[in-house]
Amino acid sequence: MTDPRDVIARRAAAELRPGEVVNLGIGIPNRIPAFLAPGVDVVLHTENGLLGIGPRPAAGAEDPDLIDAGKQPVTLLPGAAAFDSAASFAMIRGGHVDAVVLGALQVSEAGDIANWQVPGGKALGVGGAMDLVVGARRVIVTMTATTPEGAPKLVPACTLPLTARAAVSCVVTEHAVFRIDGGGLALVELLDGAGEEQVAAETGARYRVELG
Amino acid sequence: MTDPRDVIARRAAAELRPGEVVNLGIGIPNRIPAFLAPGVDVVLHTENGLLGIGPRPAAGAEDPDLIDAGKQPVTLLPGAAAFDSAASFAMIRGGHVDAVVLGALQVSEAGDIANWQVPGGKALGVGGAMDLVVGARRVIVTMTATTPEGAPKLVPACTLPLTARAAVSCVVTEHAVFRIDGGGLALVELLDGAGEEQVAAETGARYRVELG
Amino acid sequence: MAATRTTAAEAIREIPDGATIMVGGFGLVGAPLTLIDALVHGSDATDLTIISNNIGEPGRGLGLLLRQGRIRKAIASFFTSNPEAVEAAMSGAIAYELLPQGTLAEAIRAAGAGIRGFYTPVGAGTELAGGREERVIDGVPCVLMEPLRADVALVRAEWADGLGNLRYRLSAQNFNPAMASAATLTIAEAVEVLPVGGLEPESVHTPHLHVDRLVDAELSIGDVQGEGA
Amino acid sequence: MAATRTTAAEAIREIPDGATIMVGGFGLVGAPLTLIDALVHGSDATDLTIISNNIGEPGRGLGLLLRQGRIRKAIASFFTSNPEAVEAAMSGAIAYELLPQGTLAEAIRAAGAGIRGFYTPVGAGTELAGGREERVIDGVPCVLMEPLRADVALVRAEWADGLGNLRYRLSAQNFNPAMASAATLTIAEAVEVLPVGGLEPESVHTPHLHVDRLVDAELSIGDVQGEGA
Repeated sequence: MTDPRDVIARRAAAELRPGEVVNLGIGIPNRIPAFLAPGVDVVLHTENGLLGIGPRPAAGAEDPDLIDAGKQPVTLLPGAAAFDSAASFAMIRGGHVDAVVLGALQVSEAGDIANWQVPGGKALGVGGAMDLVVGARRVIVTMTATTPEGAPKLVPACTLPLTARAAVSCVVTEHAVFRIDGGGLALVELLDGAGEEQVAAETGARYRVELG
Repeated sequence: MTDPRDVIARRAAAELRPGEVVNLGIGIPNRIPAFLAPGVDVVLHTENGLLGIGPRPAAGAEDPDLIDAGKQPVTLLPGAAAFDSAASFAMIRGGHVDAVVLGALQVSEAGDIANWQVPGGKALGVGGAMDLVVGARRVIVTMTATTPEGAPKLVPACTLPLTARAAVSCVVTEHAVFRIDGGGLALVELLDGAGEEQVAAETGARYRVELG
Repeated sequence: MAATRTTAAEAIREIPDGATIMVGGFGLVGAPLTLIDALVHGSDATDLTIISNNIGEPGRGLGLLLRQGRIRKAIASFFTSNPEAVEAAMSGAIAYELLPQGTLAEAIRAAGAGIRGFYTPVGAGTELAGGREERVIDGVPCVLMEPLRADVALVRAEWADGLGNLRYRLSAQNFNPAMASAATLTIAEAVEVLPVGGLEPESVHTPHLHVDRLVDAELSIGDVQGEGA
Repeated sequence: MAATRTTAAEAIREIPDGATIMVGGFGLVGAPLTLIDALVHGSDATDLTIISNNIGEPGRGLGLLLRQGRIRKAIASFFTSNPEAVEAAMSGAIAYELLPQGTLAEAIRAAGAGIRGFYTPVGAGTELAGGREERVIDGVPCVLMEPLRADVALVRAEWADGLGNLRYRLSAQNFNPAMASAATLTIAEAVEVLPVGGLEPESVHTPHLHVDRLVDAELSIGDVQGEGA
């Protein structure tokens, strides 16, 4: 059986178009580059100040000045650029990043997202999450359909502290793809053999069905 | 007889201290470098994006990409930096330029300055004047005491459109040096053989006398 | 998205009537002379709003566009470099707004940076505040300035790489980097286009995500000196 | 004014009790490790306010200063890199403010740029707005963010010249350029100090007017890895 995180990453990868500037959050989104179709060369942006990052370096070949926002060592592709944090977030907030793919704790049917503060207890780490969901042209959320306890993460309204309102345009779980627009949430695709009833059972939000 | 503009430029030069970052306006301030004492190497900033400009280039040696804010060709000294307009005005507005020396049409006893719009008629050119007088730590005005028609330029209150309020710290005319602080205007020095009565006759503003 | 290589004539054709266009340069230094020439001679887009530090000189650069009557409104800090622009503004032939140069630069940067407004002390209490909201912050009177966006930015760089990363030379930078970031469609001309990888990562002034079209610069200042004389 | 060459120990002695200090770096990358070490081991300034993306790691970098009880307040986007900093904030041992990373960077830049406040859409309607004024601009809810200034900035560059012009390397730039511009006293450490003229004018990231003290960087990341383990 495929790791559900790979199911999600593979499908999220299909949301990206060649040449787009994309910022990938930590966790599932980091698996996306492995699933990009040949010729779909997205340009990876990392909010700590790089555009055009390449594969992970070989062990021992890390450059200590070259990390991504998850503090992992990276490499640069030819044509990469390096800049400071103020410039990097200017790019993000200014709408120059085509898509961000990131995880979430909850997404509401209006596209609100909560992804920086875990239930019960202050996380005290927000990093660039708020900037990215507000600024990126498309916000693609990759998350399992439910919490480990089985609670739906797609909810009528977020109960956790918000990251941003009406920001998410697409949600990919291990069982389904949803799109969100002014008209609300739409189930547009079933994944990995899941059925409509299963998706209904693990989704707390109202949604319409627009399976192609 | 010395050109009054040189009297002013020579005395204004004495206001500058070694190593200070200074922005010089067009006209009289441009004569200042010739009057700097040996060892008083100020660092010249020009708002179109250079720090560390040197002497005018020899004829034929001009670099078309290297001009000052008056659009005159310049050279760069070793250690010079070039940057864009937003960064340049960030330096100015952020208080990183120690002094600006520039001309004025009127200065009031409260330190208000009018220097961008000539009487009768819209000038429609303000350039960086407002930014410089608001942002520079010290604003030194170099101007003749009166207009060509004999009207005082140091006035109780500016009648021309303002560049900024309470911005000027020092005024150098061909006959006198005035300082301006919270307590108002003070005559601190007579220049070029001028007497107190002459200065009084050509000054419209109230001032106290603090000749050293 | 990396920039598309094209010609000035092709790129300029994308500009519709009524567009707001930012044009880089301080005077003619750093001005996108090739693109301005294409706009003047190879486009009939009209009713334009121009955002630029200067509106060219009489019959040179943007001064030609002005003579063609294709400028509806101009936003600048220094109309006086072109007496014909001053005359057009005074007579009502064009609408205009005069801004302090630093406010102009910062408002353009703000647009590119997703900042929706900023308080600056510059211009507060003067007629260049233009009736905008004023507020005293920490004892300092400030003006609330809105960002300045454009449909199209025309910029010039000394060096580009094949992706559209840009690097400017000396005082030819001026408004170009901010403008490149503040438009829906950014068209850049470059004097020299290097292979991808030809610019050090830390030496890129404008990353290619800001650049949509890249063309070869074919005119330099010497070519337009005295054009209108 | 060009920077004064000095030692980390000398420069750090200028920091008084109660100072607000900005510290560059994203994690330890680009962090002024030499200056932090001098602050931790060669200064007893206390009651400090720290503005930095992270508050170090347990027993490393600023994490050591935290253990010494010398931090009164911390402003950061990512306390979670140091569980001890989270614990100190939660228990009330230190005051704290959590800001979105881009708002933190922009507020620091604003201070250096003389901007007295700016409206950003980031954080509007969330608890990180921190009770600040919110305003809908062009239909977008925004927060009014104030500039963040400091008494002292500690930054690190890869290259400097003898005047204090700075150039950063790759992702070690991060918060350093903005912080260098936003403090009354900016102390920079540089890995390599070149002769004056050793940096191209367009390659300077931080012009020397922002730098007051210049010291040699003596520590690198390898030297502090595992320091607190």
